[in-house]
Amino acid sequence: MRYISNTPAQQREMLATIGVGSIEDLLARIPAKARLSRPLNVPAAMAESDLVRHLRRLSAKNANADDFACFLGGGSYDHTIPSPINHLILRGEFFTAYTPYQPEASQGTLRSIFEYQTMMAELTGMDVANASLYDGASSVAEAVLMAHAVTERKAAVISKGVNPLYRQVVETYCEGPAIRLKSAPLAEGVTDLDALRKSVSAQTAAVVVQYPNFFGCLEDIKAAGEIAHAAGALLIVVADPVNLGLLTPPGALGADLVVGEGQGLGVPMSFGGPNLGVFAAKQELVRRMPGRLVGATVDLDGKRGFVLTLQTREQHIRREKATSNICTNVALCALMATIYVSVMGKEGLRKVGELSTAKAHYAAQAFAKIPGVELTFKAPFFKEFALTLPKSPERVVKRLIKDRILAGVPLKTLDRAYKNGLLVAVTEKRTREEIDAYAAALTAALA
Amino acid sequence: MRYISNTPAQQREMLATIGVGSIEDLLARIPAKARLSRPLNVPAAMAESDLVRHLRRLSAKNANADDFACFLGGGSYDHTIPSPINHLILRGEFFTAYTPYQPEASQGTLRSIFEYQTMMAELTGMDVANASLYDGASSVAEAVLMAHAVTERKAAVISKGVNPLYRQVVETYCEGPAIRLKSAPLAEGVTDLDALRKSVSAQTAAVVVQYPNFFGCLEDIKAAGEIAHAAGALLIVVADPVNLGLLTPPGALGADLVVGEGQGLGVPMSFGGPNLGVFAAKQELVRRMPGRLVGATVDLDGKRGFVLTLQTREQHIRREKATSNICTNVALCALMATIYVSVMGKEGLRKVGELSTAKAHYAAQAFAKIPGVELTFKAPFFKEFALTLPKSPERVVKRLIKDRILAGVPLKTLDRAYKNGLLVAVTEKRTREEIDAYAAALTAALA
Amino acid sequence: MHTAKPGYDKLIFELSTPGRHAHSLPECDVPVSDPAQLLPAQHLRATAAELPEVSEVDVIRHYSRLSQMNYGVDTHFYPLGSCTMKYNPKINEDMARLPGFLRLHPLAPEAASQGALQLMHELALDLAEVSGMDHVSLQPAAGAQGELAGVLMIRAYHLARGERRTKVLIPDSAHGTNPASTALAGFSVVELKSEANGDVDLVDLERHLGPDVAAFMITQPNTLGLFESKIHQITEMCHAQGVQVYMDGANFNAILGITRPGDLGFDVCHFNLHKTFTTPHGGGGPGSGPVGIKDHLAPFLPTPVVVKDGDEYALDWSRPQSIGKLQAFWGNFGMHVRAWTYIRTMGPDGLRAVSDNAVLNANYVLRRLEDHYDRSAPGPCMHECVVSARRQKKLGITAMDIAKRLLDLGFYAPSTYFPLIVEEALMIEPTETESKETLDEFCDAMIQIAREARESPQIILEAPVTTPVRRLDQTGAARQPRLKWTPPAKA
Amino acid sequence: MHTAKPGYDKLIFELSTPGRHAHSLPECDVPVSDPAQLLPAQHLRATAAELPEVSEVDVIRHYSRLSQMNYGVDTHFYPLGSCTMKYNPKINEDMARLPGFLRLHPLAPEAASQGALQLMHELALDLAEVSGMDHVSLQPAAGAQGELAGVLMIRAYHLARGERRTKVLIPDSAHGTNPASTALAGFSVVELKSEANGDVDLVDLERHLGPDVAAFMITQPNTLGLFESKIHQITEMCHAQGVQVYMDGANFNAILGITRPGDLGFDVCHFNLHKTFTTPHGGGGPGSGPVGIKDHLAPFLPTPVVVKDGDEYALDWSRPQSIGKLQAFWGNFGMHVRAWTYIRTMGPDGLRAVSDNAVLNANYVLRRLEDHYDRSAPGPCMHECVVSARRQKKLGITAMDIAKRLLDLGFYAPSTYFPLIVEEALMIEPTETESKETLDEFCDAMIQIAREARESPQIILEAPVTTPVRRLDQTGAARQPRLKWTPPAKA
Ligand SMILES: Cc1ncc(COP(=O)(O)O)c(C=O)c1O
Ligand SMILES: Cc1ncc(COP(=O)(O)O)c(C=O)c1O
Repeated sequence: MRYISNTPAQQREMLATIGVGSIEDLLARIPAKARLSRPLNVPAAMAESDLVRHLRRLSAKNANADDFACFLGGGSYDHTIPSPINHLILRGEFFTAYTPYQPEASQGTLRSIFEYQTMMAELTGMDVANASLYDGASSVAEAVLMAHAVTERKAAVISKGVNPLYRQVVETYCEGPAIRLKSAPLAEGVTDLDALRKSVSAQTAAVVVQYPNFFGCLEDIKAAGEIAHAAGALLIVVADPVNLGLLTPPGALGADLVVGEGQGLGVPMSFGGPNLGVFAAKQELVRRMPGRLVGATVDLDGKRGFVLTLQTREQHIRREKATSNICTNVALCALMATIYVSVMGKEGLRKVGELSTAKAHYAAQAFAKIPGVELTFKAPFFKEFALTLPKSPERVVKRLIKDRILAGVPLKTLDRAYKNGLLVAVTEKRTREEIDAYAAALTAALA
Repeated sequence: MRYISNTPAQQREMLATIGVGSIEDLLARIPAKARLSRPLNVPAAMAESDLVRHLRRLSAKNANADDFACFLGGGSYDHTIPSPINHLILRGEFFTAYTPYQPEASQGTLRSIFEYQTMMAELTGMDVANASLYDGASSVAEAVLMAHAVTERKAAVISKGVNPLYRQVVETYCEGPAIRLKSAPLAEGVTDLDALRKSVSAQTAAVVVQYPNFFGCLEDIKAAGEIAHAAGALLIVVADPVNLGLLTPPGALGADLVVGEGQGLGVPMSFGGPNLGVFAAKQELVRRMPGRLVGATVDLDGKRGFVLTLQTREQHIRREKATSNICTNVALCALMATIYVSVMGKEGLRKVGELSTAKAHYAAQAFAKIPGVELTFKAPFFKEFALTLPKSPERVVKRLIKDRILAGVPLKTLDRAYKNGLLVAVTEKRTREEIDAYAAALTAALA
Repeated sequence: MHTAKPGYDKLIFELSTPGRHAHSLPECDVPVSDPAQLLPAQHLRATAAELPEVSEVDVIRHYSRLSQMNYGVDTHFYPLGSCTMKYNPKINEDMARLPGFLRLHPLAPEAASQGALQLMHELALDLAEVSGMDHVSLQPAAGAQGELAGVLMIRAYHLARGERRTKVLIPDSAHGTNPASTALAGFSVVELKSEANGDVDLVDLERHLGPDVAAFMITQPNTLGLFESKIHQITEMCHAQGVQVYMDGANFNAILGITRPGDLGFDVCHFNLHKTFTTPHGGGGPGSGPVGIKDHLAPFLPTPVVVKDGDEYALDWSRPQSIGKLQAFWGNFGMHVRAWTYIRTMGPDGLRAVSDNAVLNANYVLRRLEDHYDRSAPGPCMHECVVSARRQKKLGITAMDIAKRLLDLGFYAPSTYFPLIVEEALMIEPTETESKETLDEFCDAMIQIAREARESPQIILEAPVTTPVRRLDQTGAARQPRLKWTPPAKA
Repeated sequence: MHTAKPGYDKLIFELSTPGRHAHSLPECDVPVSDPAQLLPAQHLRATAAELPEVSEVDVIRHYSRLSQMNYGVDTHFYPLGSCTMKYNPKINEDMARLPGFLRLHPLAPEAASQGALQLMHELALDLAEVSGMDHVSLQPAAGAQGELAGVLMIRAYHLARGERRTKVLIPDSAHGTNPASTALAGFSVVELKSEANGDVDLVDLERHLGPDVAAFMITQPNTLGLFESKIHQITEMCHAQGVQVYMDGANFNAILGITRPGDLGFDVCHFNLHKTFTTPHGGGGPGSGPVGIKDHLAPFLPTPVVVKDGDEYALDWSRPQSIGKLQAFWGNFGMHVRAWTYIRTMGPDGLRAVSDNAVLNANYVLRRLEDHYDRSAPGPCMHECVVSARRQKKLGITAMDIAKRLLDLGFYAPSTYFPLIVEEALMIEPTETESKETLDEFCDAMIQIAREARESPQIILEAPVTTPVRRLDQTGAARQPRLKWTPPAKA
């Protein structure tokens, strides 16, 4: 048993010290009828080399973004992951530590989270950010719950421009508190502001919009904020921080809470998880925030140090009155993001945004030229856009796999309104060569 | 410049401090005619993502031992590499340290080398082992040079059972000291002892045999030793420590020096380098050994510590009178081997030998049954054996590549004596399934 | 003998120098590269975000040094009770990094993700077998989300049967997430007093059970590390009143192959793959909290469900009664790969040996410490033991003080002040991966501290002194929170 | 403030417990598995080798802890002169681990190793361009083996021309491997006195040159970090007498894109990829020491030579005049991949910037230190500077003492007592990857030590005190060497 240190001889010694004859004696409190009388029916143990061979084969059945040109988005993106990240997160002192409950022996983790909070606050344009939540979707849900708690109102309006997968999670989280969710329709790919205005009321705790939205279109956040605030509701903006090196920070546009998915910041796609839930707020809301917060303080000698703080918000102290039930978060993904932002830096993160924009627009133009293909919306977009195809997107996607291209996400599966829609994402990693190959393959597939 | 920390502004500051106007001023001592007047003609810089894409493609042109069943040996072997090794050697404190010239700040490296020396001495059955030499071939060469220095004799006899690639390196190293090399012929795959007896003389500094030898056959080391010692020569045994968990240690058979290639101990094949030169000796020869040695000592407080010792043998002190010119060795590969031996342990290393033996003999039997195929030698063999094929081994090898099998090493290229010989190695990693597939493919190829 | 080395005290921002960088990005290879020509002006940042400007060596050295300010399982014994800080196998990491897993997009066509779907399907089956449950959803991101999913399914179940049950019973020994998740699911939490040893008080339970109770949620083994032996009675009592029984599976490391929640009558239980199944904690997460249920709750499983039909694997979205989604995608797949790898590495006997040795190690520690610290309960424990520093408290030494002193002696600390029902609790979970040698060193240290409490309390009260910082001012931190770095200028 | 934490002081053997193991090997899947049935008895070990019996967690924790007893470039400034301890990029490691490179067997058919051969061919061309040489062999395993290869080619060249030249001239400032490699190649070494600044004394050189001299071997820039400005004169003087000129390229980091050995008249030079081209030192190696030569030496190149014909790459073995092989295979390919990656990452401008900044950093350090330590030579230096602790020596503080004190202040030490011609030498090579901030911290520490030498020498003589051990008894270690661990029993 390579993962079990004690040998049979040692086990006997220990039993003798304890004063029992066998491990069975230690299990005496478990009634016979409670005992499993047979070995577990799971596959037999495999040697490491057999296991590696097996999983190499199994994993090879998946279309990975190294061997396929990945134009998939919708909440997970193939952005550059600089080489230092994996080397640093694998350092055991980071990797195998728990939540920093003993701060004196956890300054490494605490400092990196403090850096992370600073970076997220800066990118979103907010005053404070927490130490992470599970993912973008649950962050939006927690934001709605928080708005509900802060405003003591029982309804929320969510734009149809918010990722439909996120909206489903919000619905799940709103079930318990019985928060009524209304959705605001789109016009030309962005939230219909008149409709939004009509849908808010004195019961509205929050208005939720995404920037850029699910279809890649750039919403008018300011206007949405004015509508929300006029009704005494909070404005929750869903945004991906990797885009905020170039785009205007929602904090500058009136957001009260900025939440979203941080996977783009150096976290591998890994079939959708673990991801990185970003959560940032205005200063006055800090004591109502979900999740952990790291604060700066001093030690007995007056030396700078860092601790988990404002823990009275949390479940292990406040229990059923906690601001959230979250305990384990995604600290390691936050560390990846922190290293990512450090490596990319002020200049690099902007450049990531510029390259993505440039390539996405080049691709959109090229694809829109193809007979029968249209851009679904007229609104200005960022790195992602929707195409309307003359035939079933599923068939097209399937066909382009043969050309080692992951063509996009058929919208139908996520939002029935767009029968022939295909959502295409273009990050800075896609090359002109790949985009041109896509255009050619798409032309062929539609011919 | 991500690897260059100073910004142009800082460079200007520094120049000001130095009191010069430009970096050019610092290069004033270089005469104009010595200056390169154009940029270097090397390819333009590549972004990390482009570089990765390029090298993934380039490396995919090689038949790697994950995607191909590797039956290649001849000095490099596809043995199991336990997962902990790579994780541990990548720790920067090991990876980016230099030779431990400041022992107080290098105890990690020094301790691991001390462990390595202990393991190699134990496996080879010798009193002492050094901290590593470049590879198996140069270790054999250094051993011959050392025997020459110790005995003050000018000739050496090398069995034709010693890896021909090693023999070539010995010839290179013996050029300077003008040591005369005789080779002892084989009979039935092992050194012809009568011929060996005849070839030794009062000028013979050393007799060199390999165990198991290049063809996988098990030599009679004791007998070779008696012949060598009778002539006042040293017995140098070339052995691969990964086999010595099961096989009799050469030290127990009369070896004065045991040298060889340690790549099998957890070091990746990496197209043949870096490898691991193992060098072990009898106690009385320690002060004549090449390479670094780590010794145990105590610090000012009497606490155990480790240092480089007996350095007066080495080039940085003894200069042209040094026992060897080696400076940089392969410490990191020695660390891999140390971790490998720790993971495999007493039981595991023996099991590696047992599995390799069993599978090699199963394969030899299966292949020898194929019409026209014969085992080249009758002598007992270990994990490697030579086949004589009815047609050109190169053609057979080429053909089996299509079946994702690396069939073996055509002997002709290394030793002209074996026109139709194919050297086949079978490690514990090869499965019965792979061996059976090989037999089927070989049958087809010869049909 | 050692004296202070200038401790590293930088933040990445403090290494920043204008114009320095570590990134490597390609030149733009399409004609129009200026965003100003592509996007309306109001969408472009007026001023660049104030992010670090550092070189790659700055980054590597900074985070390598920060890491050295941490204790982790790879460097220290980490007996943090209830967290199962066992060794995290390196092969798990290699497997999770196979490009086909690591670089797979969640919305890739099903036909192009068969390997991933198969692995998830197999893991769910294995977890169902381990727990004796009928179905397992891998979607929850951690234990607490597993709890939320479980309680929401219970809620949906009752509603589907036209029953409006508003209360959930939870013992006072429970972990904070239990009441928090339950409240989040819309229930009012009723706290039940446990018996001294953490056992359920059946009389009290009987009194509280009723038509308004939706579920009873307990941790098995309980948070004192004891197996609730009256469990069948409990589940039967509950079921008799239509009450669902939820098992918090955080302590699963105690019962692998020994007993199964499903066989004990539980309707729901969650797993913490980051505890029992060796996925790393990473300084706080990510985790993975699959939830297992009995057939009657199947209609309510989170969507989508990974299904197998013939040799094809697919995501089944058409589940009208589902509680919906918990995460944007399918769960923390990276953790699923690690857990799958671990289960395959161990096999049935290996998994059983895990719990046997976890229990043995905990009892060994308990035996060695019981003369020096107060036991929280009589008899053997399961995979962890809770002792009380009640005795030391009288001498002015708290559980917290003992924890700090342990840091100086080269060990991470046990969980302190949990469970709440044990005064000055020290909750010690050695796990099966630790050797007797390590346990002896730890017990010797604990015994030394008990002695110091009597003979030289000052050294304990001063501790820690070997860590990068000494005890930190928590109150000050909370009074006026400084939650981000601000440049000296602005400060 | 910190006091001693119980320092870790185990060896892996001391963690061993009979019957414990960490390996994971498959069951035998062929009929006959007992070696006794397959091999003659005398070939089987009588008793099992005494190797550690530990678990995987033992291994990980032990070596993680050992690593923490080291300083490395990833954690510390490492100004070890002549060793070019620059930052080793992580992408190099990722590329060297691509299965097609890492898991490639050296004797795989050429058709199945085209990618590896192409990379080697391209690297050799790049190094030839960087050095201005006509051909480069990648086979030498390190600098010293590159020297041996180079000197052997010179020897073969003279012999081929029927000349028996027996001597090689080497300055007294040379690195020890120069004379050692030369002697190994069968030459008698004649040591030339350098001028104070390490320059060649032309008069003395003239006196020694003659028909019995095979080669003149110098380091450029020299080991004092100065560029030998009379280099053309030197190479012409030598060539006039049929003497080959060898350049030790250990200091290549000073001249990338600035000047090229080939253009200076050198016939041979070697590279240290583990210095200039960012392959890791790994605690002592592996390295890689390619050797570059001019056309007239091409017939003597080590076999095999990687050649390109059309689009095919191959190993050319048929070179009758070759000096033969130096390693079993083709060289340290893993290092070749790293160096190739580095060169492609930097490009021509990047490589030039490397040397510009290496020179700038060294001169900055020299300027900041020159008032506190004695310079070894006037004027600017190249990529490294050598200062003397002559002044401090008078106060009883040696270069070694200063080195030890630096360890306490958080820096690795410069090279000491090399070159031999500088009394109490401290050879400082900052490299281009370090920032001004780091250089300032280091210079401040050096200046502090110079002050301490005058005001509080004791603290220097006591140093180091923050390291896992204090100064070690070297003499005792050498008097009766203990070179391996022996079990207490046997001891
Ligand atoms: C008993 C118990 N229940 C629930 C949880 C919450 O699990 P998670 O942190 O994965 O959300 C924990 C975690 O510490 C626990 O110990
Ligand atoms: C000037 C000089 N020459 C030669 C060498 C030897 O190179 P290697 O250690 O790679 O054999 C060194 C290494 O330190 C050196 O500094």
